Formats: sequence, C-alpha cells, structure tokens
Amino acid sequence: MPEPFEPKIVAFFCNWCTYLAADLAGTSRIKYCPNAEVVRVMCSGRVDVQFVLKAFAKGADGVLIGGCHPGDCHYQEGNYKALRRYRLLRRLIRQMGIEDERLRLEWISAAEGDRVRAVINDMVETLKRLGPLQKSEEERAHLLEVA
Amino acid sequence: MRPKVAFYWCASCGGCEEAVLDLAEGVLNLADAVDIVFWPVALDFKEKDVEEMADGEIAVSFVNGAVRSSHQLNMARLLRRKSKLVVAFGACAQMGGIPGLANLTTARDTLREVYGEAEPPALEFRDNGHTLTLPKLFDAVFPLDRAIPVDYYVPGCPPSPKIVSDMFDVLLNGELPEPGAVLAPDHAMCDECPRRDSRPQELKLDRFHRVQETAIDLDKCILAQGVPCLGPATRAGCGSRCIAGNMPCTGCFGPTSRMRDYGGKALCSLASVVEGNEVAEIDRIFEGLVDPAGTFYRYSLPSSFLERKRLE
Amino acid sequence: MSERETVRIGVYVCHCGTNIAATVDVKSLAEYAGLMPNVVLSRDYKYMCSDPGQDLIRQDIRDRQLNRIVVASCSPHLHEHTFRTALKVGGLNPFYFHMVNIREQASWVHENRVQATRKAKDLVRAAVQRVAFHQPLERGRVAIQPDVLIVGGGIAGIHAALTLANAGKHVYLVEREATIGGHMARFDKTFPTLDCAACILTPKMSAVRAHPNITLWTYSEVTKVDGYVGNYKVTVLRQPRYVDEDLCSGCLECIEACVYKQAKVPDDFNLGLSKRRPIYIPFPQAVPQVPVIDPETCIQFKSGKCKTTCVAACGDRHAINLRAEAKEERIEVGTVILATGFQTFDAHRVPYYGYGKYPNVYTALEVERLVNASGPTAGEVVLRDGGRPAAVGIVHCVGSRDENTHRWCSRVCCMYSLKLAHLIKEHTGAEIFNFYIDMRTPGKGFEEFYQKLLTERVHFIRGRVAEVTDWALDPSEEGKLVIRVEDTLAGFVRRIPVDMVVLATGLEPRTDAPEVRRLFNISCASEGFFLERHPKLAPVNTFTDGVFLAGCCQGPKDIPDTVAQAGAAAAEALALIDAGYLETEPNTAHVVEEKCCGCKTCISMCPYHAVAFVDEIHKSRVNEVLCKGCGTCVAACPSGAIRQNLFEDDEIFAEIEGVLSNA
Amino acid sequence: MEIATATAGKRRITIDPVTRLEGHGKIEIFLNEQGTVDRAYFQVPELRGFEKFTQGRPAESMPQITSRICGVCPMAHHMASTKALDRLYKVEPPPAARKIRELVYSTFMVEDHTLHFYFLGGPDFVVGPKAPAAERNVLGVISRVGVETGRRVIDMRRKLRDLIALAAGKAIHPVFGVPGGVSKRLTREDAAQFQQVAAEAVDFAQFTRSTFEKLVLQNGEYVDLIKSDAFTHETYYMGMVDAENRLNFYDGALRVVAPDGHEWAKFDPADYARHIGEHVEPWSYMKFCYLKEIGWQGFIGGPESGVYCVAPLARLNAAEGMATPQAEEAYLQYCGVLGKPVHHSLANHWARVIELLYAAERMRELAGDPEIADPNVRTLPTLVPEEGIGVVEAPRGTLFHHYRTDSQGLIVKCNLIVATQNNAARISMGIEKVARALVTASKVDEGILNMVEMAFRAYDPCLGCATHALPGSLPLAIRVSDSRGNLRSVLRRDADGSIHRE
Amino acid sequence: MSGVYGYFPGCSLKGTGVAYEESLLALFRALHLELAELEDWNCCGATSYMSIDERDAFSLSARNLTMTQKAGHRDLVAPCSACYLALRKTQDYLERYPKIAGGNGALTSIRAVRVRHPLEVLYADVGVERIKKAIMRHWHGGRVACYYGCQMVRPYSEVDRDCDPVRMDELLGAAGIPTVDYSLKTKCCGGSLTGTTHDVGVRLVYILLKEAARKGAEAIVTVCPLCQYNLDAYQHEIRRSSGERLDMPVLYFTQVLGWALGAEIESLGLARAISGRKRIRQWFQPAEKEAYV
Repeated sequence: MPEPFEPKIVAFFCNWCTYLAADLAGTSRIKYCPNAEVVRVMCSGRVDVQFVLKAFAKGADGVLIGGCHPGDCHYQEGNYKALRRYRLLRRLIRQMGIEDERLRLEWISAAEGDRVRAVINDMVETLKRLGPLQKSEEERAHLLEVA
Repeated sequence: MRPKVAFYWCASCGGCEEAVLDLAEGVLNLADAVDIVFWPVALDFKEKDVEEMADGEIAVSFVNGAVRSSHQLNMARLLRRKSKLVVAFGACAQMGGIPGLANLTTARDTLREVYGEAEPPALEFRDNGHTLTLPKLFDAVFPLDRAIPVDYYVPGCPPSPKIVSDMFDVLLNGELPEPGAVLAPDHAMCDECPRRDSRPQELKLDRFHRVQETAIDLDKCILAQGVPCLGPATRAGCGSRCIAGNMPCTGCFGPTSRMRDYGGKALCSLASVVEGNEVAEIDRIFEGLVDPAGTFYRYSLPSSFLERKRLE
Repeated sequence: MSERETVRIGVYVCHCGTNIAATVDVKSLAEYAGLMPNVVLSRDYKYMCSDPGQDLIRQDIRDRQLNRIVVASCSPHLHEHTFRTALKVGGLNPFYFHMVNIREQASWVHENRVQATRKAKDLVRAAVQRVAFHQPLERGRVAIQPDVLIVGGGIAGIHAALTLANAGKHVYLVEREATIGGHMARFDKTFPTLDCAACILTPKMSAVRAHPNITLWTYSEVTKVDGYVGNYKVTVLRQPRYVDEDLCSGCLECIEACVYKQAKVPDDFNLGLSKRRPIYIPFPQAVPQVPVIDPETCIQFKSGKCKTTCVAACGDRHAINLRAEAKEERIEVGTVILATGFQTFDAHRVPYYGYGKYPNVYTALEVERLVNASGPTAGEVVLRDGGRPAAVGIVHCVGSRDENTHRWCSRVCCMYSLKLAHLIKEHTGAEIFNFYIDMRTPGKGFEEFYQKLLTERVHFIRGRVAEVTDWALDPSEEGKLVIRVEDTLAGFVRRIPVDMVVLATGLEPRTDAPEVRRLFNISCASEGFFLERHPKLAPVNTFTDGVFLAGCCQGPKDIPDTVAQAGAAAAEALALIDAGYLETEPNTAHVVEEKCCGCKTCISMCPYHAVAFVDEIHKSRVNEVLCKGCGTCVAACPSGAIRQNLFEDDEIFAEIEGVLSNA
Repeated sequence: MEIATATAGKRRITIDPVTRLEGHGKIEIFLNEQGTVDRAYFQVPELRGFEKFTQGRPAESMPQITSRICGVCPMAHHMASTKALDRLYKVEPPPAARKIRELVYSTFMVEDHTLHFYFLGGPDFVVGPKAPAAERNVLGVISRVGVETGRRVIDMRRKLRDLIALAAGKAIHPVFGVPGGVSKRLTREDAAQFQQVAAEAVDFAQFTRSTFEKLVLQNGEYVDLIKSDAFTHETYYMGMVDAENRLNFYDGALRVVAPDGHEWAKFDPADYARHIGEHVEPWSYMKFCYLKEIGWQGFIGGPESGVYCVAPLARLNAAEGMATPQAEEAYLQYCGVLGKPVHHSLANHWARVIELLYAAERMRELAGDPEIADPNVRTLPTLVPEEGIGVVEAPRGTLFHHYRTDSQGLIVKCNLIVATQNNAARISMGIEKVARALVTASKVDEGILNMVEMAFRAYDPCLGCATHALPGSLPLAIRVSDSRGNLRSVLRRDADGSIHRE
Repeated sequence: MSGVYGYFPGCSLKGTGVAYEESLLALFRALHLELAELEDWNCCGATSYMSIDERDAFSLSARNLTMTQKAGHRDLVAPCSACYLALRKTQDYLERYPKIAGGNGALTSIRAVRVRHPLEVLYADVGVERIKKAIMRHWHGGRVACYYGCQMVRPYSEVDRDCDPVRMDELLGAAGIPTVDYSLKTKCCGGSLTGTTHDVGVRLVYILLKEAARKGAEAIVTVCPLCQYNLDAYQHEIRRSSGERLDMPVLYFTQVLGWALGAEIESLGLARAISGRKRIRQWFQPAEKEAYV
C-alpha cells in the first residue's frame, strides 16, 4: 500500500524570536509534527522572496516564515518588511496556482514555544488536506521530453 | 575563410531579426565578416541545407525565440549539433519572453477556449491520401537553455543595437567571455537611467499608480512617482529607451548575475519600500499592482523557479 | 566558492547522552552523512561538546585535512561558540563551521524515531551543502567602555552597584523614585530570620550615596538608548525635585516650615495609609536625604500665592529652587544592568475579594506598613476605623496560580504570609486564618519557619477563597467580613467571619516593562518578565550583548535570590569590562560597489542608518560597525548587490535545496 | 526542398521554412501519379496563444504585450491596441496626441514598406525569381542596385527608425501608446527633425518608384508575369478609407469592394464581427477569414465566395484615391496600366510603392502641423472600462484588436484578427494555382518553387502575426474530413459560443 | 435606520413578565426611543434547548438575528436576560466556530447585529446625565436593592462589569431613587430550581430577600423576568413555612424608572405585582401636583 502523504514544510525562522521559540518548545519537550525543517536567518527581513519560490519549486508543500511580533523585532522593523513582501507574494503565488494556505507568515515570540507546535501542526493538517504541491521536476518530464 | 554563422527563430516575433537588421550599415560589414549559412527571414536556405553540414561546422548560431513545439526543439538540437557556439539571442530565448506568459495558462485551457467540445487541428491530418503534419505543442514555453546547452546570452526585447554590435565584436574578434555569460553589463539599469539623480534619498511609496492614472513627470524618477518601474532590478545595456519614452522599465533585459529568480527578487525589493505596517494599509497600497505575475514576470516566467502556473 | 582547494567536510553527530540518541538513530545518521559529496569523514559521539568531543574535531582537522566542519547536536544558541572555538584551536577558520540543531528541534519534539531520523538527515544534508560555500571570516572587536549603567535602585540595583563600584568601576545608578531602596524599604522584617529589613538595607543605601565610584540619579528615568555593546549612548531625564541635592544638608526644616500645618496628601510610600505635606521626604532613612516638592499639591505651583515658608526656612543655603527644571544627562557606558523590579498585583482585579469595597480588606504590602514600627501606625495593627482586629484572614495566591489573572507562582507570598501571620499575632494576639492552595516553603529555613507558625496556633485552611462578603447569614456574622471558602481537607464549604482580610497579592511585571524592553532591545517572556538568554546557563544575560538582568524584573524572587543574581550580573559586566573588548559576530552586510546601481532602495531599509549613500561614487555603502546584521537590506537590494556574511544567498539556497533534495 | 514518397505512391514536395517572410510558413504540394499537382497546402505550424494568456493582464499593458505578436510591424499592433484602449476607457486623445500617433505611424509605414520592397519581396524581381538561392536576398539586391543605393536604403531606414525611437521609445516594440494619448509630447526640435527626414522620405519614395519602374515595369517578362493568370484571382477587397473614400492607415471606415469593383459594404470597424467570419482547416493553426454575409465556400474566388483580401493591392482597390498629390498621381498611373479593380497578386509590390509615397507625404504634412508640438498629449480616463475595439491598416492589411475587461481593467476577453488571416484563403489559392501552372514532376527546381513562394510573398504575409493565437470568439467552422477526403462533419460555433454539429 | 431599536420580547415578556413589557414600552416612550417589535420572532433558544442541543438553540437565535438584519435594524433590544444571553452566545459561537453555520453565508453577517439589554441602552445611549434632566416625579418611596441576577454578569454579556455590577444603581440614583449596597446582587435567584428542586430554590429566594431587608431595602428592583417571578411569587410560601412576613415588592427597573421619568402610571403594569402591593400602592399612587417638577 502507498505511504500516506507527508507534507514537507520549509520554515524560515528568525534567530531571535521564532527560532528561540522552537528551542523553547524543545526544552519544554512539546511534541509536534516532524514535517517542518527550519532554515535559520537572523531576521524575517532577510527572507528573500526568491527563497520561498525556490522552496516551492524544489518540492516544498508549504513554506512558513516566523518572525517577532510587530513592534518586537530584534532589528526594530525587519518583520514589517517581511509582512509587506508576504502580502504581495501571496497574491503572486495565487496566480501561479498555489493556494494561500501553503505560505504562512507567523509572529512567534521567544516565549511562545507552544505556538510553534500549534502553528506547525495546524499547517501540516491543512497541507494534508490540500495534498502535495506538484513537483516541478515531474512537470518538466512530461512538458519537455528531454531525451 | 570567413566563419559560418546561422540565425534561427523559434517562438518569436521577428523583432530580434529586425534588431540585427537595425545594425544598418553594420549589416553590410557583418556580411563581409562572416558567411551567413542560414537565416530564414532574409536568405533562401532551407533546413535541409543545415542538415547536410558537418557537426560543428557553424561557428556561431544565433537562436531567438522560446521553445514551444517539437519542431522548434528539433531545430534547436540540429543547430546545437552543427554549431561550435550557440547564443540565446533576445529575451524569449534567454527567459521565455512575453510568449512565456502562456505559462500562466495551459494548452488544454487554450484549446478549450478555442474549440469548445470540438477537435483541435490534428497533429497529423490525412486529406484524400495526403498526410499533413503539424508540430506538437508543449504545454509550456521554455527558454532555449532548457532544450539545449547554451554558450552565451544576449538580453533584451529586443536587444539594443549597442548590445548587438558589441556581441558581434566579442564573438567574432574578441576573446571569448566565460561560458554562460550574459553579454551585457552586470549592474542594474538604474545606474544608466537619465533620471537617476532625481531618485529620493529614502524611497517610500504609499500608493502605486497605473500608467493611465497619472501623467508621468518627464524628468523625475518614475518609481518615485509611484509607477512601478523595474529599472533597479533589471540588467543594464538597453540604453534606457523606455524611460526615454517616458514609460517605466518592464524588465526585458532580465536579471543580473546575482539574481536567481528575476520576478521574485524584483517583487521582494519593490514590496520592501512601501509604507504601512498594518495588513489593511499594506493591501490597500498593493491594490495598485493589479497583476503581480504579469508585472514581475512579464518576460521571464519560463525561466523562473516555478516556470509555469501549477498544473492540477 | 572562491577557494581553489577542494572541500573536505567532517560531520559529527552528537548523542547528547540519550537526549538525541533515544529518538534519532545517530548511527545511521552518521553513516548517511558519510556518503554525502565532499564529506570525507563522519562520526557519532556521546557528547560532542565535551573536551574529548572537541578534541576529535581538532585531531581530524589535522590528520584528515578537514576544511569544513558540521556538528549535529543541540541549538547553535547553546554551543555554536564552543565548536567554533574548537575549529580555531584546530587551526581552521572558525566560520568554516555549521551547526545542526537535532536536539531542541528534532529529538526533543518528535516521538517517531523513523521520522525524527529522516528529518535529522535532511537537516544534516542541508548543512553539508551549505558549509561548502562558507568563507573564512574574521570577527570584529568592539572596545568595552568601562562605565556601567544600572537601572533601578532597589536591593538588586544597590547590590550590583556596590559590587561594581568596589571593583573600581564607575557606575551610574538611575532610580525613578525620589529615594533608592525599592520595595524592600517598605518591609518591616524579612523572612524567615525576621531580621529587620531597615537594619540590613539602609547601611547599603548610604554606602551607595557615599561611594566615589557611584553617580546616583534619583527621580530620574532613562529615555533613550543608542549604540551597541561596549558603546551605549544613554540619555537620562532628571525630574526636578526643586531641592538641590548638592546644597541641601538634609536638615528637613523646610518640611516643618511648610504652610500646611498638618499633612493632607496621601503618602505613596505608605500606600496612602498616612498623609504627607507637599514638600516631603519619602521615609526617614531615604537616600538621598533630600526633600522633594510635589508640584501637584504645592500651593506655590498651583496658585503662585504661597508664602514659600520652605524657602525661608532653608535660609542662605538656597537649596530650594522652585524654578528648577528637568534636565537631560547624556552618558556613555559599555554595559547595562536592568534591575527595574516588579509591581504587586492590583487587588481591584479580583472584586469578589472586596478590595476597595470593604475598608477592612488590605493588601499584604499595606499590612507590611501597618506592622512596621516606622509605619503610619507606628507598628500598631489597627483597622481603618481604629478598632483592633480580633480575627484576621490571610488569603493566599491573590493574582497568582490563577487562570483569570496570572498563572505563575509568585514564590514569596507563602513565606511573607507566614511572616505577617506571625507579626500580626505578635502585635494583636488575633485569631489568624491562612487560606492557601499549597504551602510553598522551599528555601533555607523556610519549612522550619512554617512549622514554627503551626505551633503558634495559626489556622491553616486549604482551599481557594470564593469570596469576601458582608452578607450575614446569622447574627454571628453581623458587621463582619465573611470569607466563603471550600475547605478541601474538611470537604465542605465554610463561612468564616473576620475583622480584617489580608490579600497576599502576587508579583507581576511592571506595567512599563514593554517600553523598557524596547528601549534596551531585549525580549520579554510570555508572562511579561524580561527574558534571560538561557534559564540555566545564562540566567542574567539577555540576547542583547552587554545588557544584564538582576532581581524581580526577570521573575519573582525573594531577597536572597535577588542579591545573588545582582552579584552575578555585576560579575558578568566585570568580565566584559576587564576583557576590554567583545568579539562580534561577522554576519554583517556589505555592498559590492561595482555592482551597486545606486537605486537607494537599501537606504530606507536600515533602522540603524548603517547604509549610507555616497554621492561621489553614486553607490551605497554599509558601515560595518553600525550594521547589526539583520540582512533586510540584502533581501531588499533589487539587483543583488548587497551580501551578508554567514548568510550569503549561495549558502541559504544550498540549505533550501539541501532540506528538500530527498536522497 | 525535399522530395519524398508519401502514401499511395503519391509524391510530395515540402518547402519549409518559407523564407523571407516574417514568421513561419510551410508549403505542402502533393502530386498525383501523373506527376501533376493534385493539391497544395499552405500551413502555419505555430501558435502562441496571445488571446488566452493576455486574459488577466491589465489593459494598459496590451499595447506593449501585443506588439510582441510581431517584431516587424510592432507599431501596427501597438497602435491598434492603443486605439482599442481609447474606446475601452472612453477617452478622446487630445488633437496633438492623435497627430503624433498618425505621424509616427506614417513614419513606420514608410520604413516597413521600404523593408519589404528591398529586403523581402524585392529580391524576387530585382535579382530575379530564377536566380540561385545564394543571391536571392538583400545582399543580392544591393549588388544589383549598387552599394550606393544599398547604403541609401539602409540609411533611410535608420533615420526613420531613429525618429520612431525618438517619439515612441523603441522602434521595435514601442512604448508611447497609453489610453487617451501618448506618454510623451513632441518638442519643436523633435518636430523639426521629423520634417527634415520626411522631406528625404518623399524623395526616397519617388526614387523607389522610379527604381521599380526601371527594374520591373520596363521588363516585359516581369509585367507578363504580374499579369499572368497564374497570379490572378478575382475576390473581394477590403481597406480603410477616410470620409472621401481615400486611403487611410490610421483611422476611418472599412470599405469592401466586390470583384467587379463596386462598393459592396462600408462599415464602422467596431462592427467587424458582423461582417467577418473565421474558418478553420484542421491542417493549419491559422484561421481563414471570409465575408460572413456570403459565407465560406472553400478556396475559390468570385462574387459567390466569401474569400476577400487586404494589404496594398486590396487597399488601393477599396479606395477611390489617395489623399496626397504625388501618391494620387502615381495611383492614377497604376490604374491606367492595370485597370481597376486589380486582381493580380503580384501588383501588390507596385501598390506598396504607391503607399510608400503616400505615407511619406502624409508624414511631411503632419510633421509640419504647428499643433504637433502642443504639450497637452494626455486625457486621463475617468470612466469604468468595459469594451474596446481598435483597428488600423497594418502594412500587410487590416488589423483588429478587440478587448473586454472587468471593472478593474483586467482583460477578460481578447480577440485579434491580423492582416495575414484576411489574406490566408487567397494566399492558399494563389499557391495552389501557381503550383498547378508551373510545377510538374519533370520540372521541379528552385526557381519554380520560388515562384510558388512569390505567389504569397507578394502579400508580404506576416506569419509572426498569423501565429499570434488560436481562433478567438468569432464564429468559426471546423471541417473534419476522413482519409478519403469525404466530409465527415462540420462543427459550427456561433458568436454566442453555442456549438452545433451538422 | 438607526434611531429605531429592533425589539425581541421573548416568551416571558408575553407571559409572566408582561409587566416588564408594559413598563419597558412606557419608559421608552417617555424617553422618545422607538421600539419596533420583530415580526414573526421565535423562541430565543435559551432554556432547555441550550442544555439539550446547542445547535438547535443557535439555529433559533440565528433566525431571529437574520430577521433583524432583514428588517434593517442595527440594534436588537432583548429585555429578558436569558434571551439576551442566548442571542449573544449564538453570535459569539458562529464567529468563533464558523463550522456551526454549515456554510450558510447569511449567518456570517449576523455578528453585525448589536444585541442590547435595555439597561445597557439606557446607560450607554441615554446616559446618566440625560436621566437626571428627565426626572418628572420625585421619588417618595423607600430605598431599594438593585438585583441583577446571574446572567447579566456571564460571558458574552456586555451590560456591566462581571463582578459587582453597578449600572442599575447609577441609573436609579440619577433618577433620585435611593439604593442600598446589596452584596447578593448577582447571586442565584433559584432559577428553574423553584420548579424542580423546590425547597432549594425557595431557600435561595429567601436568602436574597432576607439580605435585602437586612441592608435596609424596602423593595428589590430587577432586570430579569425569571428573577422577578421567583422573588415575587414565593414570598407567601416562605411566610407559610417560616412564618416570616417579608412583603417585599419586587419590581422591574423599567417600572421605577418609568415612574420617575413620567410615564403614565397605568401603563407600568404595577397592578400585576404579587408581593408588597400595599407598599407599591403607597409609592406609586398619582402624586399631588407639587410632586411634579
């Protein structure tokens, strides 16, 4: 029988809030789905839209960006930059046939270990409902028979 | 003897051919310098003439246009085989170009739109014993380097005369740049923009205007006027012709070597400079950008990370 | 990658005892890593952070000519530094290193061994692909300005200040109130030893005043903080107290001379239980011994029609200057200790306990003043109507351990309730009822003190009080406060009539903690107390270098713990100061100038003004000292002309592809 | 050229690609056992789906997007599109803007006709249809007319294209068209430049005219060729005319004349859908236009067949005369020699020369107009966009752009009919007729095949344009035939999109 | 169409609480506030529904709310505490758990309806100051205990603060009616216990009345028809069982305010009271001329 679909999430976590929250979840032994893999950046403001698109193109079923709460950014305003990019980017990926829910921006402070669990579990559930995001490699194969 | 060169077009508009003719007197010099062995738009040689050549016999093949059909794929492969160097000439060959916007739709949708329930034209059609064939259309438009290995790229829709003549210089008598190079300056177009000094120190946008909504001031930075201009994200070398026409840059010269997904990077940058920290406010500002995909990927969708609209 | 030399990667998988090994199959992980491109060696080991673990790395660097190292163990926040040092010792640039967090973010948060191992493999693969792009980097050094700023003049601030001052460092101690001493100055006795708070505190207070190395600014607030570790530029706003600290001799005659013959203004120090004059001194042992004039109530300030007898009383000392104005002090310090303390829970938030409705419901702090010999009643425990209580109920956990207010235990209430029970009994001989959820007495001599109280015939009723009401069910309850509670030991609901109710209010973060947090760019934990860098390994550090925590601003504490932490904070500051410099992370941004198109997009990205536009060359430039390394400008640069060390596009893309390219 | 044996022992000749025309084309000629032409097909093997992928794009981007349909006549698409936007947003451009547009457009016509005459169509006459392939090209032309002339031609084109770039941003894929005007005014200096070059252009046009007379009209062989039955079809003709029924490229009514030359219809371009239908053959991606009221009778000429054509020949047939003196004079000469209407396809080349002259003169007029430098060149739209149709005479014939948008101005429906589609049927007929006349099994050579190509190169068909899209919303008919050629079924789709089978 | 309040009487105000409706309408008239009774309203869904199947309860409330919007009302006044709470709870649940709506789009907007309790309307829309100015009759009755009942202080309610509500005290105070400090103002009135576990219910009633008297109140004023009924109807039984004679009038705040603000006395439904009729007659008899302001 085929394996059940396990979505893959690439999570860009800022070093000061969300990454620490994830560490806190660890030290608090909070259990959550293993589907999200964290790429640490110093600030959600460092998350280049290209990173997100790359992740989707390389087979991520969802992308999660985690930053400090508005007003709490360790670098004062980086998370607002992230928010602005996110608002426009989600319209772009919608045009590319990718559902909004596959891209999430969440404010998770260093203290909110449990929110890491809640957000990731919820996202995994959503992605299981949505099913896999077709991998571009597979597309290529039948689009341009390179042989 | 003079080096043999070939020109070919895949899915293109012929603008790139015109761009070569726009060398004007240059065309004559070129004609002296090289031996043009294939150029459907201007010379009477046929495919068969190419097939008869030895592999690698052609010094350089200049291919413009994106790859959309099996016929074009085969032609691209044929020329690759016969040529020492293949140059992806123009935005379509480099990035897919405007026909690449077709990747926002699917061939299925297009055919359904056209024929409804009926049969589309047959790839092979037999008419009282005569068999006619039409090339297969792929479900996506591809840049040339997805079909064959490409040695050099010449950006632009179309490439500017300077870029073209520089190209001939470097390929025919200069020493060759490193493989994969884009034969244009590697900084952004802003640097050459005649209005660059009018760019404010701290750019902050609280709304976007569509061109029909505003009379663009002739000598102020167009982006600073709230009209999306992709000059900061687009490779230089075009001679900022659109700006000279008092219209914003739409990015036909594509990315610099340090950008991986042109539209993504351009969007990332433009979104960074808007005002507003509240979702509602931000969304209001972005209402002025009615078509993100068509704006940021106007010429480069097939060469973007996602390549095309997702197929369900 | 710029170098010609071939990449030779060593991968080390840590068991962390069973912390990792129990959930992640470290053996297969190490084997898997060994097969990855460029990986010449991969090991698993019990404790990578241990000396032998680090030696392994050093050895392999020499013997196997490794030039890139990946360690899969705990969070980089914990041991990144450790391993970088190991590389350095091994003769490799410390930044040829990447750390994979398979403990906090894998083994500890997942249960399924197969999935956890798969995830660990992905993360290691990503690291291996990433590290290949790493460049050798040099740490910058920032010199540490030796002066220290301490915010808050409670026992924590006082102790830290004295420690540093005694070590020969100059300290600026900034206190918002007119006197230092904080909450402790209000206490009568301290548990469990019952020694007099004043006796142990006031000497330290005057020591602060006297110390040549301490600049004491009371009635003052920090309003602005710029710069970075080693070089903080701080602005302090000093409110006018209208009595010149240098000229005043502390004779206090001005107070006596005030036109107000008797005091009319509620006295904040006594929580309104007594009255003071418009010109006053908070309490007899206040430091500095200098009166304050409160412009809200002083006739001269309100109407300008006062005889200003105070000025006359001061005579030719001319210490009183009614035209004094607030002034700003600008100082430069290298380190900061935050000792801003706590506030007590506002009992009005639990109306069913009747505080503010029934006059005889008190908060513990008020009773502290009542039992205090130098308090409003000179130590007499009397009700507001002057009567003596015959029965007193002490309600524990008011604003603590409560879903509706604060979930945390305030750690001190049980003990101070016992202390007050003892003192009230001592002063009044009244019947005392303690209503508690659990008795928490974990501390030296605490439990013993509890036992002692049990022998003093104090009643302990285990149950959370439902309400305090004046509703009388029978004559015995007439005119009394009735405490309704379920006695969970006896197993029924009781109504206990008393004359006085003491609410053991908990400790909570100060309302302005968020502003202070932003001012110093540190974080708060979920409950609002300042967040330490690590609960065990760095309990007084914050995530902002050079800013340390002491006392209850970091969480509820009793006095001994507070003093201990204050000492620790002082020591951390000393360590920095005596080193003379701090090595900075090299993750700064820089503009590749020949590629910059001068579009100025980056300029507005930087809140620290680290990116500036150089008109001569029409390019942007990053000041790497000001750059804090967030990378926002890097993402925003439209043509990719800005790069960030340690977070190069190449590196991040490699990481993304790494996690996604399932083998 | 390829000679291959196909099914049923029939021989087959393929010309692929058809060279010296913009875009892609393929001609299939099938011979029967006797070795004479059985059937000839002209195929367009490519499509790019513009009508579909422009859906969702903001209308204001259409002038730039659709210009990419063709890099040879981008200005035509840009202009048709911009005119469609005027209608869409319900705005009138200020007079200066309107004149700037027509000035730039005339400049473009001069330039494009020059390109065709010397580079594309020219070689057939100048060098000679039977000349070896290696010489039958622009370089061959230059060697015949002399390098000096060659330089003059090239120089003229350069100047014209520089002017276009000056006003429109880029010569290839201009950017200046916006709803309600143009993005940029012309300064007095700019206008002066236009005037100067315009003067040269008029001389150049006259020079070209004399060259044509020298090389072609004074060459009996060629004149016979032009008049020869092989290159003659009697069909309807369509073109744009001004109020006095004189030819106009930029704006006016569409006039259709019958094979006998009398006015058969005259209508507002916005009503095109009522008059023009599109027919689909299952062996080509290109659609074949026909006159709806008459209907599709197949690839045949005459008044009973809906086949019609556009482009220079057709325009001169559809018009009563030229609006400028020198062109009028040339026009009368032309009618004198060939009569009216002219049914000889090759006469397109001559007609083109006359249009070249007209365009140059018109250019001179407008450049001299004092109003051209007026700074007011924009009318900002205020109304909600709905639907707009823009039509111009492209060098190769009538060009239709038809958009419908949502209230945001995003395209929901886009239909395009390009010049070559109007000519497609007649071109196919032409090819077959020439093939029958000249091609036999015994004699199939480059020269003869080139003559076949000439039959349609005369129309300067722009297949770049023709491959712009699959059929749009127009009513269309799809004929499905089986291998024996029997008509299996006909599927019709009406304008309302309903489909029924017969 | 603001200015006019939608009005949801609920079953009580048409039955045991008819005096409440009468006095409410009279009071609003006196204050020139228009109440438009909802057409074809149905059970609010409180009572047994809410405890047996919340879905059914929500559906019932949702229908009322939808019709309020159809009628074009922004506010819906629900005088019965139970109705008030049921309506607000429904809104709250529909917002927090959209699943309940079962994809019924019409239900997503009913959050917009502002469900109001008349006490809160008086306090917020009219205000203490206007009440003071509007006094028409000087109170010559005794002190009263304001009794709010348990529902006004539950979640979803926004009538007053959740412990120790005071708005009724303030309003009556403004109208010149003296109130006592009544600690049991939110304690249970016995609710439906009076009908089920009778003696417990009655004991609760007794405690409330007793404490009010102890605090010196001569009447209890309430905002809830069920409270009013329980407190009013069982006094004779208490008298029978304990021999204790309370004779404590239990009035609606709309009755006393209506009187003070000049509503015609006959329309206040005072005659429907069961207990303390004597006192009521004394207090509310048409006052002599000079009593008028």
